[in-house]
Amino acid sequence: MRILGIIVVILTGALLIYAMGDFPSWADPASPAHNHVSPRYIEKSLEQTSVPNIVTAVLADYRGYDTMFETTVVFAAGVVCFFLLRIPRKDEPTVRRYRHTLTGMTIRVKETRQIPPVLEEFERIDTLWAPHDLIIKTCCRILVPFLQLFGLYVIAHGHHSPGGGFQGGVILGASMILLAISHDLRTAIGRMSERVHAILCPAGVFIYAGTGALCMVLGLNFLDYGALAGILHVDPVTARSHGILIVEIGVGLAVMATMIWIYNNISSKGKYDEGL
Amino acid sequence: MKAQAQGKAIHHEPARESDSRPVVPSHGTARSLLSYAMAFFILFCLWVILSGKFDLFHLSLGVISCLMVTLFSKDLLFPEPRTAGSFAIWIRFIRYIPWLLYQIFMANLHVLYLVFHPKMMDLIDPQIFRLQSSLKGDLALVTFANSITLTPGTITVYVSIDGTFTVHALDKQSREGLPGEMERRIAKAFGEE
Amino acid sequence: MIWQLDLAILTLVVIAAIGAIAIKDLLGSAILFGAYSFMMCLLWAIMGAVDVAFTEASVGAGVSTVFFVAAVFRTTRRTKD
Amino acid sequence: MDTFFLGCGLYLSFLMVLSLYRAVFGPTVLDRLIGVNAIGSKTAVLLILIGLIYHRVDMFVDIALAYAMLNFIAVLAASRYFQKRKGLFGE
Amino acid sequence: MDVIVVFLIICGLIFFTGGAVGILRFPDFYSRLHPAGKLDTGGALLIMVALALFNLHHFSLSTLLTGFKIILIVVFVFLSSPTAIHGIVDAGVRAGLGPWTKKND
Repeated sequence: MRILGIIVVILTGALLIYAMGDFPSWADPASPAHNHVSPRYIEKSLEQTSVPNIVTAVLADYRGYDTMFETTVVFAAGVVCFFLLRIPRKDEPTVRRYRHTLTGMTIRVKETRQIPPVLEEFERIDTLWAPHDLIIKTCCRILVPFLQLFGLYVIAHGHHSPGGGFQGGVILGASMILLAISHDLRTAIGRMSERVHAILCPAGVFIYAGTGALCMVLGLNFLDYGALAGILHVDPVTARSHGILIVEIGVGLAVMATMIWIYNNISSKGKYDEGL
Repeated sequence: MKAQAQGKAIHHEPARESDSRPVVPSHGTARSLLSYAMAFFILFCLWVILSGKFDLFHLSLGVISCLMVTLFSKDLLFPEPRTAGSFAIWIRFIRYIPWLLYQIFMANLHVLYLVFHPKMMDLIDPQIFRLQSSLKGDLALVTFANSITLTPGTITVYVSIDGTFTVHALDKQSREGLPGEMERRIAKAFGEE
Repeated sequence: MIWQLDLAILTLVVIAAIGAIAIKDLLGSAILFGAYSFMMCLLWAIMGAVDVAFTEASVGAGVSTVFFVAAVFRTTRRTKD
Repeated sequence: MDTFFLGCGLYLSFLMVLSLYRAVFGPTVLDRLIGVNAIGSKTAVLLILIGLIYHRVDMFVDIALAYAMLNFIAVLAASRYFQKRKGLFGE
Repeated sequence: MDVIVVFLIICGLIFFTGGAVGILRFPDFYSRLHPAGKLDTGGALLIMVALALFNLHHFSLSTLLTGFKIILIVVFVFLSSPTAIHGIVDAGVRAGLGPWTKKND
């Protein structure tokens, strides 16, 4: 069976390599991909949208529908994770562990009916014992704000540099994931609760679709940002640039919230109490 | 011996532990405002370096982003408002960096010599040992731990709360160099002499 | 396009991919998949597709490895192969 | 100068092969982690080298910056696994 | 100027070589971390500084800012690399991996 598999793989690979001979060579100006719409994008995108990065202009303006449904797919992934994994009923674990922050000793509290009061010197830790790691906690605590600022920079500068909503959203989500890994999941959820990121995720998609619908209300086609010129008090070309920025912010919000949502659900088995 | 050391640490600890706890609500409004301003200033400097565009539109975007990050996670950057205001620590810490870089360079040469030595197995003698540090603050402890990791043949394995370091050392020479001058310099930089 | 560097990185991509498939341990496989993702990012960057490289760097290197590790953490680590 | 940078890039990718050996054949998973960490630090340098060869450093530097931060998260998550589940020899 | 850049890059490459060879040659997991933690960080520092210097050839505001960004990468590497190494070594200790010493050789 194994040998058969290897033979099939080698045959398919040989077929693919053979078919590669018919490809146009790299950066061939006569290849079909460079002949239909690419020249128009390259020539016109700067004067039509005033966005130097052509990829962003194509992604958010010329191919706006495509990106909108991509965002919807990301949103759907978050929702699917939520419905598959989340256990809404709260069943408390029978054993809780607390750490005395001054000495580092741990205490087990077993089978109590009422939850012990929150004390200053005790912090709750996970059932799977994790050490109080001063280095990782301090370094990640310093790193997280810079990571968040970098994510916002990537979203805001999608016009001039590589990047945009997807990448910036992932970096923003990664900053919260870093907080959840270095401290614990409860700290991260305390900073951004489930309700917040469950609202932010559809809100991002709504910003995208709402901008398109607003353009339609104002008398142009769906996602034709030139219509926003009247509201923003700028000429239509700048309005298209601003419209792209608004859409990117929507994408960034949706992607960030989805990343946090998926991570929280997977790492805590849908219980939202203890994570990785 | 170790329990004794821990007990000693506990006795004089509560006073400093209670004000270096991670998230303590601060009551001094002026201090708190100062730390907000400091966090905003640092983040905005970073934004200017990252952005490189000085027109009004991008700068206002930067102000909005920095305000959002400052409000959302200022207590991560400065958990206790006191440290934000003390410029002396910043200046002394910057003066500590060149010495650290020099030490890192020497450490790299030492490890390089070990790596390419044909009889490397005879030269190295890995061991795990403990050392007691007299540093107090969280940041000072973390700086010391990371400096140990970056300099000659030593890696910090674990730092306990009362300042006991567990260190893995590659050979005898690197074991002897600790704690030594590095701890003194860090204590000086963080004003803990 | 720098063909020498392209060729070298392509070889690395193939090695990393075969390694990620061949390892039985799921956690090691997830870690090697991270290395594969580094190489893919470099490959996109060499081809000049900077935006794709950025997406690969942020999604592939950081977040997807974390997701895999979290999934392995909550399930089992052995493959039944 | 471009030729020199190209040579540096080729040499770095050769060093990556050595690190990849440790990542593929490492006896324990933590050895693989060391190998991947070493590859990650070389990748950030290589990205800037490519940027210098293409004369567009300002674009590639963002990617390298994202890399330096995100590589760290993956390594930290994988090491967190071992602090909680103690089975090292799971292969 | 070019001479300094080439010298620094070659030093950095030697450090990287030491890191890669050290990861292969050392006997156990703990001692492999030493070259991975130190030599890679030092090599990245030297090469990044050299590239930032080379970038300043055509001196202008944008190249200056790009140089600053490269230095920023170095700062982040210096913050994150020891932390990652510490995380790995701590995981090794918790997982119960014994260190290689001379006695049981």
